[in-house]
Amino acid sequence: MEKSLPIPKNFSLSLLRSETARRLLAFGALIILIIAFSLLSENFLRFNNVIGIFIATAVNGVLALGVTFVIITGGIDLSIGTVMTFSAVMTGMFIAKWDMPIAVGVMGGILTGTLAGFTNGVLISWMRVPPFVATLGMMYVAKGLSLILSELRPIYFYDTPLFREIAMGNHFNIFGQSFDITYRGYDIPNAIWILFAAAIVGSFLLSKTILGRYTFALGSNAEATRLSGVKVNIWKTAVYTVCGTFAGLGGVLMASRLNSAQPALGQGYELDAIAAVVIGGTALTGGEGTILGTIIGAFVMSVLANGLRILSVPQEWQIVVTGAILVVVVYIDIVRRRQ
Amino acid sequence: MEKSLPIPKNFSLSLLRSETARRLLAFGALIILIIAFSLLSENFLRFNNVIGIFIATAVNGVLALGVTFVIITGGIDLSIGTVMTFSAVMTGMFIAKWDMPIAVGVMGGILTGTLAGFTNGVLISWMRVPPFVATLGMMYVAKGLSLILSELRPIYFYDTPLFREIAMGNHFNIFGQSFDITYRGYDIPNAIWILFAAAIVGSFLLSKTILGRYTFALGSNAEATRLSGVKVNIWKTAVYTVCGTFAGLGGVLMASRLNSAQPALGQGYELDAIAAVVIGGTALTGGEGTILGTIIGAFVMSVLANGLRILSVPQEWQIVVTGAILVVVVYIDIVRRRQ
Amino acid sequence: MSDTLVLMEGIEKSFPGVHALSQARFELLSGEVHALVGENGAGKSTLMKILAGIYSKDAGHITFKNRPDVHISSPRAAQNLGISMIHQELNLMPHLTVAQNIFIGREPRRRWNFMVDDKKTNSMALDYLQMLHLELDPRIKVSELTVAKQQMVEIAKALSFNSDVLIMDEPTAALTDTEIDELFGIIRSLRQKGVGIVYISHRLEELKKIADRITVMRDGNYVNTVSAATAPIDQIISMMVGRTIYEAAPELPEANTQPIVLEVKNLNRGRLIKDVNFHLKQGEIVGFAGLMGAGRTEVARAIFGADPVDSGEIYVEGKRVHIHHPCDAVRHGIGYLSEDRKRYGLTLSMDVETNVVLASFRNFLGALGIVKRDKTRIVAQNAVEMLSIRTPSVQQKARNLSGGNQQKIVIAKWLTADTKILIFDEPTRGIDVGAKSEIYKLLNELARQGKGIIMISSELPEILRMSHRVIVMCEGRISGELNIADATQEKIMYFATQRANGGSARADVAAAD
Amino acid sequence: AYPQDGEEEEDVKYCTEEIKAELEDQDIYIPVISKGFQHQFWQAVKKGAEMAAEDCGVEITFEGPETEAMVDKQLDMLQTALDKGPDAIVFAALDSKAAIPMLERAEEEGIPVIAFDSGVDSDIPLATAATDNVAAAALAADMMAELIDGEGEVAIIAHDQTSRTGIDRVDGFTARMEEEYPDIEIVDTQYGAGDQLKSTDLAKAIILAHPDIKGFFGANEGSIIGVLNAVVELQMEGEIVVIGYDSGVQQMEAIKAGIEAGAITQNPVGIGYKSVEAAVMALMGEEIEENIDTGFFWYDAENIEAEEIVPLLYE
Ligand SMILES: Nc1ncnc2c1ncn2[C@@H]1O[C@H](COP(=O)(O)OP(=O)(O)OP(=O)(O)O)[C@@H](O)[C@H]1O
Ligand SMILES: Nc1ncnc2c1ncn2[C@@H]1O[C@H](COP(=O)(O)OP(=O)(O)OP(=O)(O)O)[C@@H](O)[C@H]1O
Ligand SMILES: [Mg+2]
Ligand SMILES: [Mg+2]
Repeated sequence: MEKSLPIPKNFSLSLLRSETARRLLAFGALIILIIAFSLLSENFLRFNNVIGIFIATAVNGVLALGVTFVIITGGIDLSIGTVMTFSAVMTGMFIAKWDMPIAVGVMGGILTGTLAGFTNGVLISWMRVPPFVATLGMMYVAKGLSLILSELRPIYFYDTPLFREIAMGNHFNIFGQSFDITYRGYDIPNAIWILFAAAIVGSFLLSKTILGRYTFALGSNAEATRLSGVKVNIWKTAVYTVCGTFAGLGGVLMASRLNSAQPALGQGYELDAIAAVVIGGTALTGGEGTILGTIIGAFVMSVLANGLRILSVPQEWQIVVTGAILVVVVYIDIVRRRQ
Repeated sequence: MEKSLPIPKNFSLSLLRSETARRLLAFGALIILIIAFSLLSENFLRFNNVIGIFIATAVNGVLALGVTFVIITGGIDLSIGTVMTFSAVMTGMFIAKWDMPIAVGVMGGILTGTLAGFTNGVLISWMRVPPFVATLGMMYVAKGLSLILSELRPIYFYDTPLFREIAMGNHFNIFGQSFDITYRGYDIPNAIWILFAAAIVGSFLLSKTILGRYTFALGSNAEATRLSGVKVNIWKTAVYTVCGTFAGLGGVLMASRLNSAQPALGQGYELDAIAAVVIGGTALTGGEGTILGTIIGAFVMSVLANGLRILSVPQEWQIVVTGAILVVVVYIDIVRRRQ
Repeated sequence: MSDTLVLMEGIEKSFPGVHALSQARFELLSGEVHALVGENGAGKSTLMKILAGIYSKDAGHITFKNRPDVHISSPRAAQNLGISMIHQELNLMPHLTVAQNIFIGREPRRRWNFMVDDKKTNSMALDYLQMLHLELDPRIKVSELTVAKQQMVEIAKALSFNSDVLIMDEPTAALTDTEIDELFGIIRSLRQKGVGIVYISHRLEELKKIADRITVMRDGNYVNTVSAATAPIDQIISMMVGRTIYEAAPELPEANTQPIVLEVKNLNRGRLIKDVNFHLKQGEIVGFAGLMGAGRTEVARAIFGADPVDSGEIYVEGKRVHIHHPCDAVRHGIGYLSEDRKRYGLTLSMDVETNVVLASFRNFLGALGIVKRDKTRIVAQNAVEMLSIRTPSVQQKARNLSGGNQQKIVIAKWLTADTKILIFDEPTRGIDVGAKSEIYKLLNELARQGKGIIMISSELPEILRMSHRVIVMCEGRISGELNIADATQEKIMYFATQRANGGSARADVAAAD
Repeated sequence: AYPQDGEEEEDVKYCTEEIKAELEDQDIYIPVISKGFQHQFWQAVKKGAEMAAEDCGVEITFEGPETEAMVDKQLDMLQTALDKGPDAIVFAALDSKAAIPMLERAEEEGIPVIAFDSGVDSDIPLATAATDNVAAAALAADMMAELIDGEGEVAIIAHDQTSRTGIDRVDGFTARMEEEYPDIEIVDTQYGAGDQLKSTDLAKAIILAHPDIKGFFGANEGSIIGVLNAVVELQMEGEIVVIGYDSGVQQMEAIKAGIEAGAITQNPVGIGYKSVEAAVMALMGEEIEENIDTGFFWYDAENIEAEEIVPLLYE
């Protein structure tokens, strides 16, 4: 058997091609939107606006990253919006109310998300509560707890000006110099770098690690995975924990950006994040998905929102257009994939 | 083999028993809540409050009825909240703006829901857009259209006082006399009868008709159903259409109760409805569910909300309690079912 | 050499409404192939699932390698003990690659024990695939494979555990003879190494070839263990069923002069179906033979409207029909019994009754689309009786029935739909001898009633026994057609290996025989 | 009538025909970022803003987030507005502190900012056109006390427990009651998100839980409609003193019908008008008043048709 692998190179290449093509769809949508908006408004591509789009993507992008994992397992997490808020509030509690160092507050905030995600995971895997229900419950609980802890008022970070720098400073800036001159010293805020760093971590987790492998396996056939001796409960819990952790990071970013923890915000953000994941080509039935797609999906969402605003499209029409584009992109994706 | 059917009667009986038991769980939760609240507040069981609970259940109950069908097929409908609003607005357009007779307006409103549901169905079955995405898109589109059509203003039904009677009158009242004396002539409003009539129609559709059989079959194994020569696309579309129709009815009830069509309201109602369905023992994985369970689930939700309000529990705690109860009821249901 | 590996005694297991095992017993020595046989629902799979840690037993003892009362709490625990199982139903992750499937749960790892080493996974997988002489790229996704190839992947996966105990629950159900031979070669070499192999199969003729001992189960009870070499098949069968069964000598079907009911012309679908032409007469059984992936299923699905075709014409009773959807096929009187009943045949969470009438609800409708429940119940009960489907009642969920009984439900569905053309895709896969002969009887009876039957089967004896005519496929083409009088296993194999690129060595061997 | 803050000033519009002509040539663009867009109150503000835009010959856009919780979405809107290179910005901050960096950017780019509805904790806005919600709610408390003779149980339905207006109105009402009217007890305060249906069920539960309740305050339009529905559904018209906020057809009808005792109205049209006008004045280099108090007013069945009230109400 000399030709034991008859089509090895070709095959993986053609696989790659189809994968890339699929990603290209969301990417194509993004490019089309960008071109269209640039043509329709000269303000769209202004440096400040581009940065604005990036910042607007940061939180939603981070949430979407986390929920990508959950969706690949075939689950759903409706709690990420309010868990994000809960994490922001906890960060506020640590830093502003209990006067802890910023680092402790940030860790505390992220870990709050981790804990909420872990709870979701336990409910879903050991107690077999369906993901939709468990996370819907968590959505309410996290929302209520945020309000209770914050005593219904925003928590401000005025005593710790450094906190705002986490998202809005530009200490990691590498291109600093070149932009400084042209763009009135307006640099690239950390939030953007954090988003990309989170995406790289997410991508690494998903494609290189055992966690990622089991994420796909669970989504593809959880029972077969279990019968293969994988401790599915533990890994499923891990996946929701990862998702919660990303939501925690999102909360810190949100708090830092607003320089305050806003306890009432958050509900509805899960839908934006899920929409980003879906636009990015991840199937809600589980088993497949990519981080790159999710990031592109998140950008599609924020470019759309920004562009329609730049064009001063009436808000009620913005809502209609967003809904329609969501369906159209997913539909085209499906048609492409079927071919 | 004489005993080829060893335990036929018994078995179906024990099945029935377990089904009843399952329903009894949500029912048990309801009873417990009612007893607890009655003990904690004498006002809880006052006739007016009970009627208040029923009325508060009407809209959510009707929405939940519709989405029960969808959930049994293994799908989801996130658009029912805003489709309800859209239907209310259309009713307003027909009656208040275009001066059509009330009957036409009511039909128009309900048919608006039907049409939206039909659109969802077509997107989902023929165009293969996943239900979550298709109905999320519809959620936005219906919301935007409501705002556009109403020009962001409530539409009032002041010129047609009869319209309000649809939900709040008591023309079908059968117990009228007996209550008139004691309760200041406060009768049972039509909304309650309409809810029960809708439940009976829903129950009939689900358990007696071919639509119901296929609803379950689709949720159990859509591909096997297709390969049995069933036109699954048509039936799936029919299911979403039914769901939309119920949402349309919900819109009419809401408009009638508020005597106005409020274009900004509606988002979030879908989650309450889905929660009611789930508390009622219908599995989100599809293939099983009952109308009775849904109705009980809807009552659990509104009794909980009402009781906590009666007790003046702070609202942030109400949110936490609602979330926790949702998870607990579903969890107990799961434990029971596993046994 | 022959140490006792496993001893299971007094095993009890109940499911709701079913006492699946009572005082079941099983013994496995190292270096033996121990066949486990019994009718559908006898409890074979259940017993082995207990050994593999999937179900927990209600009572009884398991002695493993002289350790009494071992507790096998999970599949992982079983694996750690050295017990692995190939399941009757495919248990693969379709979105993962072949290699990822084989090593799921045991991925070679890199840094921090947290990163997976895909290169190593692929090369190790390739080793096992080559051991099975399987030409498969380990990087291909399992969803792109045929059922047969998926089954081979399952086997490769089970082998990769290097277990002391290997349970094979109907491993050959989806395989054709060549693959079965490969598999037997592997089983023999494992036996040499001292591995104990549990072999569950309904193909009793295989047992003589491969098994050392045979344990027979009936209705959840242990019946007897006999030596494969000495026990006659008849005796095994009578132990299985506890009665003598219908086993008429294969009646040589007479030539059919009835009118044509189905004619397929120039059917094409990509590279899966190439220019397929054939016809089917009333009262005729046409056997479709071929190796795995020959395209028989594709043809059946295409005729049935389950998949779109590129071109082709279909005539039913001389009239051109257009079939775009299975419902068109059903309307024109064509029924299709798929090869994967769980995925394509049954609504598992629904009751037997619904499954039986699923294809013919329109015959039971009253006003307003109300389903006449009393009628459907009677029809379902009749079907259950006629096919002797073992179920507590027609209200039992299909999920809770054994594989063979599930298959019978699917057959009942098409009988209820009363179609004049029936396509049976592997109708006896995973069905015990008793039920098998009942189904053969049924097929003959249906043919006598004038139905046209296409029977796709990978079991050549079955093809030879049942068909009036045999059509052989290879790589999406019809490579040969034989009248039953001329048909032999060798000739069928010859056509089945007529690859477009000049045939194959194996075909030459087959032809030379 | 109960005029507040005393004097009835004569409204002099800044934009004359000449100014309009002058500005029209300059293609002035002023984005108005509000706290919301779906509610009638914001629609009335928008109307006022559009009137001013019309009078002054400038172009405006009006947008706001869907709920008053969406602080970040509002910042995104503000950022986009700044990127459009506007001539001035009119802004109602959901969270005044969170918005400061954006306002600093506006200052840096030399874009004048006018605040409305509620102030910004910053000296960047050149002027603020707002209602003192605390004082307005206190007036509602005074009226309530008067109408129930200074004693008894009252309850509040408000729209939002975290938004500025929600907090201010509840606090204003509650504080005044506590300070001035010891015999009045606020038995419950609940929040219905401005959702008429939810507010109805809330109000109903409260009335039933407190059978002796004498008064009810609804702190925005959606809330008061809920209270009115509850009273009507319980057939307790006239038995409970209902006091509302803002206007809208339903509320005005209820006041005329005597179901609602009266309501506080702000001057939303005025707020919209004045703030855009102030932005224009800033562009023209005029001196502008820092605090443009558009005032609030009590109206009831008596003065609802009055000349000075009618323009403040929206349908
Ligand atoms: N999960 C389950 N729930 C309820 N009943 C079950 C379950 N699994 C198996 N059974 C029942 O237990 C009995 C034994 O089934 P099992 O699958 O072990 O049979 P089998 O001998 O493997 O049959 P086959 O040859 O058809 O595969 C059958 O009556 C079956 O219906
Ligand atoms: N999803 C798929 N993607 C790509 N190729 C496929 C797919 N399914 C089947 N094939 C290919 O189509 C051909 C025909 O497969 P088919 O299942 O029809 O064969 P068959 O004769 O029915 O074999 P079997 O005995 O395994 O049922 C094979 O070459 C197979 O590899
Ligand atoms: Mg079995
Ligand atoms: Mg096949």
